[in-house]
Amino acid sequence: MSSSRSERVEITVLLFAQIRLAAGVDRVDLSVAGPDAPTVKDALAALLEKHPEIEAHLSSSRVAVGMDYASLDHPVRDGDELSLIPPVQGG
Amino acid sequence: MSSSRSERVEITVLLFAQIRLAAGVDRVDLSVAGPDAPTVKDALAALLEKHPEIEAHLSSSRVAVGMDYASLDHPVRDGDELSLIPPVQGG
Amino acid sequence: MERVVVITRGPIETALDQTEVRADGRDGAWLDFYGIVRDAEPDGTPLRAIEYEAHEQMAEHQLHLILDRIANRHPVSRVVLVHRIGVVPVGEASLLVRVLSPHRQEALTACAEIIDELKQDVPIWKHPQ
Amino acid sequence: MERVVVITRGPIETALDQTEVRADGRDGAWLDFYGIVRDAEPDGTPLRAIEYEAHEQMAEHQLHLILDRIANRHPVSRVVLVHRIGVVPVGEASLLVRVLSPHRQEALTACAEIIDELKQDVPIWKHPQ
Repeated sequence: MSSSRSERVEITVLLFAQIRLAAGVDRVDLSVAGPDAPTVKDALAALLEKHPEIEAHLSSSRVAVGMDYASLDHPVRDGDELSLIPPVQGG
Repeated sequence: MSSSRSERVEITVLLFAQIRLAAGVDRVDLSVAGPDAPTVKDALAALLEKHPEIEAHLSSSRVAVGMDYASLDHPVRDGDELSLIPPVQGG
Repeated sequence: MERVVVITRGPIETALDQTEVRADGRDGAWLDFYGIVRDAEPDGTPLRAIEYEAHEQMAEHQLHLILDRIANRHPVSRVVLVHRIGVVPVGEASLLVRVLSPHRQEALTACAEIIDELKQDVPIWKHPQ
Repeated sequence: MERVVVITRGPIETALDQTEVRADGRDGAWLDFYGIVRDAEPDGTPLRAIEYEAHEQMAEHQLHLILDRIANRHPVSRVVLVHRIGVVPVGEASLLVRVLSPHRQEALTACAEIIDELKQDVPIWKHPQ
């Protein structure tokens, strides 16, 4: 374990629409660690641990890091603001 | 010739755009006879006889009888108003 | 399909002011297309205006035939079609096509088809100035 | 391509009044698309209004990304994009897409693509009321 590049970052996740309503909050502060440098995937795991009630929404949602959509392997850095984006309905 | 169903009709042809400018008039009264009941084709022949200067425009033009486009074999009847429609450019 | 067809010698806006069109509760799309006189011909020749000549009565009839076909093809609620004729200065509108429909796709498609067919069949001609 | 992107809690018309857009001499097409709140959901449930929730900052950013792509694909001169959020009553507009371009085809195509991509990527959600 001493060779692991694991690190711990503090991030915020913004929740919207049905996910916000299911969780009852619109933002969640998280401390995230990964086996390697932590990624969006690790952030979602930490979020689910704190808010298991949103699990059903995750498969249909995308994640943004800052203002851009990001993939599950996108790194998250200390202070990042993530957003969980369920299917959008603008127009 | 006594068995011919030839008849003679009085019609008006309205001219527009480049055809009107070439002919120098915007309407032509014509007396049209055909070998059979007279048709748009016979009307155009009578028009060309009176205004040979518009011949170059005929191949690209359509004819309307009243307010509807008509084919060359469409009958023309006494009192009909025809229009010679060069390529249109509305919009 | 409700429809208003106007051929006018004044500004399009003046004709529109006399045309009460309102969306009803099922209309989710309102599309206005204005055709505007450009300042040059395709070959670059500068323009001050275009004078539009029309066979007015036939043009109005042909516009109605186009809208008959549109009504058969697309679930559109309302169309307003205004074509200005006479001298139209550069920068002013010669054409308005307004389409109201439940959804956006049919409004956009109907608008495109109305203009395409107008340019095919409606006896109106341009004299560049 | 000039562009104006506005996310507003007031009527679209108020935002437009503050947005000076004029056709320049090369613009032959001016297209306004309004998306209007319908009086019922697709399943027939009557509506009084829709409340739009947004991730405002990200929505604005995503709208700009869409317009970046549009500018690369189509010769369009100007786009105005206004999305209203908060409570929008039935019959009022939640969206305006205004496109000015030299010719009609690119205005119609750009408008359709802007709306399609907006409905794909822009973080705005509906709460029927």
